[in-house]
Amino acid sequence: MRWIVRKTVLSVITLFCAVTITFFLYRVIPGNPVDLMINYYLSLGYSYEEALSRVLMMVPFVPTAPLHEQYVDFLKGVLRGDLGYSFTLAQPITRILGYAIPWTVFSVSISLVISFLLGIMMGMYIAYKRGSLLDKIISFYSSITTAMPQNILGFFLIWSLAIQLGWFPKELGPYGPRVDPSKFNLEFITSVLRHAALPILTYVLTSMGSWILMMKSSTISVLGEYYVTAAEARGLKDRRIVTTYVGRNAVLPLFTRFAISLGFMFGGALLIENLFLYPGIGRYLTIGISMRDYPLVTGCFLITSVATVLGNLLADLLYSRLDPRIRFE
Amino acid sequence: MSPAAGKNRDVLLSIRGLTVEFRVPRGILRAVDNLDLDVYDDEVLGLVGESGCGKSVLAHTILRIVDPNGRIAGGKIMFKGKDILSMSKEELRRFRWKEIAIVFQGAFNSFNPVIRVFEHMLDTTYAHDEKASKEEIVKRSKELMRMVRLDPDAVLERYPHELSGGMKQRAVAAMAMLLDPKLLILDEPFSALDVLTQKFFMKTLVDIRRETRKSMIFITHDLAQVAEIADRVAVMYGGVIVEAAGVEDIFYRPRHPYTRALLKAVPSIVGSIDELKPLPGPLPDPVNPPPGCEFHPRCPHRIEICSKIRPELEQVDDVSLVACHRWRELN
Amino acid sequence: MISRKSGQFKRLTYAFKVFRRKPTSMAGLIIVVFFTLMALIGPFFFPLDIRAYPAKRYLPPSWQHPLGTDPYGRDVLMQIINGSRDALLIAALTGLVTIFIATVIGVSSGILGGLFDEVLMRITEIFLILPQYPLLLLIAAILPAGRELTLFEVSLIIGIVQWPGTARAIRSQVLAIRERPFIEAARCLNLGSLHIIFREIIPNLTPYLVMNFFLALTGGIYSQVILFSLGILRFTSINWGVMINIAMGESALINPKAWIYLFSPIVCIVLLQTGLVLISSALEEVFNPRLRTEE
Amino acid sequence: MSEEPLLKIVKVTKKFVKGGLLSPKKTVRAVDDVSLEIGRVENVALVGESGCGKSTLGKLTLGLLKPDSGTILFEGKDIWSLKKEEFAKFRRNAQIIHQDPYTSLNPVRTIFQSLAPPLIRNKEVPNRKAAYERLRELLTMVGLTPPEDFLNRYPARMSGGQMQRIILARAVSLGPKYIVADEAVSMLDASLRLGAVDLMLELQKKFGMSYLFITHDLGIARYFILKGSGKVAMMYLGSIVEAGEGDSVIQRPIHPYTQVMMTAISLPDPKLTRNRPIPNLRSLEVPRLEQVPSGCKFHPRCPYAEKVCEEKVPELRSFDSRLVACHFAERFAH
Repeated sequence: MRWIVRKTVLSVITLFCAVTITFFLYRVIPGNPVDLMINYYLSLGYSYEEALSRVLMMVPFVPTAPLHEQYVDFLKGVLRGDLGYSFTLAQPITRILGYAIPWTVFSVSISLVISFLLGIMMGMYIAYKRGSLLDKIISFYSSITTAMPQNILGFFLIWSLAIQLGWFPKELGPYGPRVDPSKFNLEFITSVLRHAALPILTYVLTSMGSWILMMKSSTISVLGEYYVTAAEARGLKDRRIVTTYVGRNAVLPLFTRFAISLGFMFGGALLIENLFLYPGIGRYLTIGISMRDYPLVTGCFLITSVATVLGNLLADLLYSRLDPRIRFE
Repeated sequence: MSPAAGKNRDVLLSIRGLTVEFRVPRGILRAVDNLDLDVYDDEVLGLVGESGCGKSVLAHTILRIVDPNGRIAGGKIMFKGKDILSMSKEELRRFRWKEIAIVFQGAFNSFNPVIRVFEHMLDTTYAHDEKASKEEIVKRSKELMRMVRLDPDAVLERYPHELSGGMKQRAVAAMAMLLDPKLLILDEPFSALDVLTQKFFMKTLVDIRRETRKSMIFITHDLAQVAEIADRVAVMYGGVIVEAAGVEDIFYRPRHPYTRALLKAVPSIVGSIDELKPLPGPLPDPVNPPPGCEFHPRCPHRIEICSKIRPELEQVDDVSLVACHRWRELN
Repeated sequence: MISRKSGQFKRLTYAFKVFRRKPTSMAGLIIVVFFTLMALIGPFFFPLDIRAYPAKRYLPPSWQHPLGTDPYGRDVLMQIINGSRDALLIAALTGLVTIFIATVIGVSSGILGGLFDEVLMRITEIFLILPQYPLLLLIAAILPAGRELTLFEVSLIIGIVQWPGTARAIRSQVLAIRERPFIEAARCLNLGSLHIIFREIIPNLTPYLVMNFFLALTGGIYSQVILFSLGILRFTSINWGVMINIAMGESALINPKAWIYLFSPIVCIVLLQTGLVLISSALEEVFNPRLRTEE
Repeated sequence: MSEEPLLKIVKVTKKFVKGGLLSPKKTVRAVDDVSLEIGRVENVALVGESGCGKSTLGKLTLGLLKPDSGTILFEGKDIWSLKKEEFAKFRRNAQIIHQDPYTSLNPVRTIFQSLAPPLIRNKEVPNRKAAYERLRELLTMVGLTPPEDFLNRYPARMSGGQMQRIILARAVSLGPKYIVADEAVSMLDASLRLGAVDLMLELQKKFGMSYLFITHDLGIARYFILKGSGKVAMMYLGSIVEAGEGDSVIQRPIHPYTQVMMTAISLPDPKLTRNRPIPNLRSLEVPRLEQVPSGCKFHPRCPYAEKVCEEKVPELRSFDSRLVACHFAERFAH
């Protein structure tokens, strides 16, 4: 139990740090976004008071107040769920996030589950067949893709599968241009699925590699354990050994990574969402940056941080449920 | 004391010309080199040798457990008239544990950390008998735990990491008897135990042996343990058996120069130390073994032939065998 | 008599042997050397020219323009060659920054131990939990405050974001080495902390640092592609990421004329990353003989 | 004459705390109120099961670990209140030999690179050339000939036995007065072990230092003490339970733990070993170090334990020319 408390405390501290880093970048460093925004309105010919009142609408604190009060107000705002106001999109940040999160969660969670499952299966398989040609090919593929920015494969896939072969819609975005998103009907759903296929494929193909490599090395180290040899010596059936003795132990350390990835997921697949014009968190983060819409940027960053920290906590709890060695400590 | 070990007994396990090789960065390592050995019904065979002599590899090979970089290069292992090395995969699976069980050197690591001790018992029984009843397995497991002086309730429902090293080791030994195998191989089974627990465990083994009439191969580097438990002793050096004889012959009338030298090199808590003498020279390099008799570079009695021809294992009497060109004259 | 160098030399020749024995490792080496040469001497033969030539928009490949031209009529090969300089420079600087921070933190944390170690590791852990690429974007977007970042600043930002994992790995290596008996023996022999750190611990760490340096290089390329291709950073010069960004801005995917322009930098990135990955896995084999597959 | 012992351990305790800021704390008393003396050119064989704290005690005497309480006097001076130069001098005088020869040498340095710096830094020799000459002598002394063959080698290219000799050479290279041999021969093969012990004793004759010979193997401990000189001390769960000159502790044990040990240990003689009684223990389980029993630590297993054993820690007292920590030592003396 103390272990869980410890992890929770660490998570809270991390969140606190994330918020502080954000505030630091947002307000404290010279030439910070809030000053920039004020200067921007001043350059448009507004009076200082008018500029200030406009900025005041966007951020949850008073830029003229002492720094520590701004910080406290910012913290309060974050706790209330008030992340400010986006001037480029003319909407509260929370509403934008509310629109973006489902798209990210939808596309990335499917991708994550597929790539995780494929990854552990292939990783385990090549661990058994290590040294074979198939192992060499898959391992090579895996180590290359982990170093490859995701949009690079995306370009090839769009170019070949969508544009050359026409198997997938050519137009980018979450659904077709003629679909009415306000009606949740079959047409909308099929269009969404068709448009999600390529981003998901890209994500799976690029992120599977690291699962494969992790599972391979994990499996190899488990295969070297005495209890596997002992199970063979006891005449257990291969299937039982592969699942309960090798599989369960090999996949354990990966579960933590999986849960962490669930958290990271809220950051969206930055490059993929931008390439496919997919309106998730990663896309809005980039829009915010290119439009210098800092409330939007901080909002996206914070939600990602929160999710990652929670994902981490979840990972630790999950691990303690799955591994009896931790549970009893 | 042991009866004239091996005499007029049935051979249970018979190894002929066994060779096991490993690929290592430096070349081919021949861990077991054209080895012959018999194990009789109802006997404890002590297999002694220093590290790297191939005794563990031999034990593993009997159950055909060989590292991926290793290979059984030749020979036969006959068990009750059947060659283990030519069994099919499924035959081998059914054979393991049912006929021969093994307690590994790292026995305390033999449990899958994510399942309870009892699940290991279930797994093992079901692998050989799908229709086994759970109550039967519970009953049998409890009985075995008591046999190795463990409290069944405190062990069976626990996860392996909750047990101490000594408890795990004894639980593994109990598991080895689950299917009542004919032959039990114990590979340095005491490595994690303190001296006091060792003593009790050894007595337990002797009791089990007396009750069940099982055969055991007891592998160790410790001559004293062999003296305590074995009926017959096989001494291994450089991948071969150099001498095999009844335990008293080995300790009181050793024939092979290596056996003699080893006995003199091991200090005890009794007796004079004046006769103790270190062996000269290093152990043979298994990748580049010396020609002829493996022991000749360290042997005080070597003559020319020793460096040229490898001595065969010769029958001395009913039970004793020795592989030395000069054993007759040296006695 | 006593040669101090002989050991290092033996290791080098041994490393080369391993490289030569495996064609893939050799291929990696050749790729990386090729791009390094391109970055070092290429620009002298193909000087950078970023003026626009509207008349030459999207020319197909020819003797004069082996890879055609871009939407502004500029030679693509010239851009690739000049772009390699930025790409490799940022990668190299990033690698150095990453390894420097990670080594300082990892080694001091591992050697000093105690509260110092505890605090440093908690900080590292917090950095590890923060989402890496969004953090990278955030810093890259806010820090410049409207001006163009220098190459070194870009490397510094990437390095700051990617050091924690490496630092933690180095620390655990240091802990493992520190516990080895030869360190204890060195203390008994009165060899002093400096000797122990720089003569006993660090030399045992070097292979590990080199391996991590190559991993950091791939990280440096990955991150700069994100930053430039998404147009996060302001830029005036040309590099591969910028080329992708411009191509995407010109909808290069649906314009068959622009395909060569888009795919040229992509192929380069793929090749270079492949080369780096191959080298780091070869190095892993050199330094960790247990991994060597038997042939 | 009552000469000052070389090393005097006075009521030393060392605790290890596991866990930290946020995780549960566990305290292990690895060494618990231990006192021991080692004279000049005298040996102590410290015997105990793994985890009994014998290695920790060894490291405490070398100043590698700092005791939580108690003092360690080397040549009459508390090593933890020495001035910097004095401590450096102490360091030169007290060396260690580890169990595993493979990890006792830096794998990325040649033998010369490992062995020369201590000589130069401690001004035993003026330069590298002189160091080379000195090391040639040392290597010849430990039987590694020709020494030139070994000085430029990396540890990976030597056998365990050869490395152990290098480590012996390194340990004596600064002319120490005291060496802790921490399971120094345990990893060696049975046939090589005696040779290594003989070499250690030979070096003792040449250099005149004292050994703290730490081992779990009673046979080798007895050989060491009988072939050399000195006493045997038995350790159990962080405490010394019995100590005596020569092999008296092994031949005529007084403490119940020592007695039980001596009957439990197997002998390389079938007739002798099979006719010995089975020790009569109350419990088979070795208590965990995190929760050592109250009073006498052996009482939960001791066949003769009485109430006082649970309550009162027995002192290590002089008895019958022996040191014994048992309330009923008189009863067990022969």
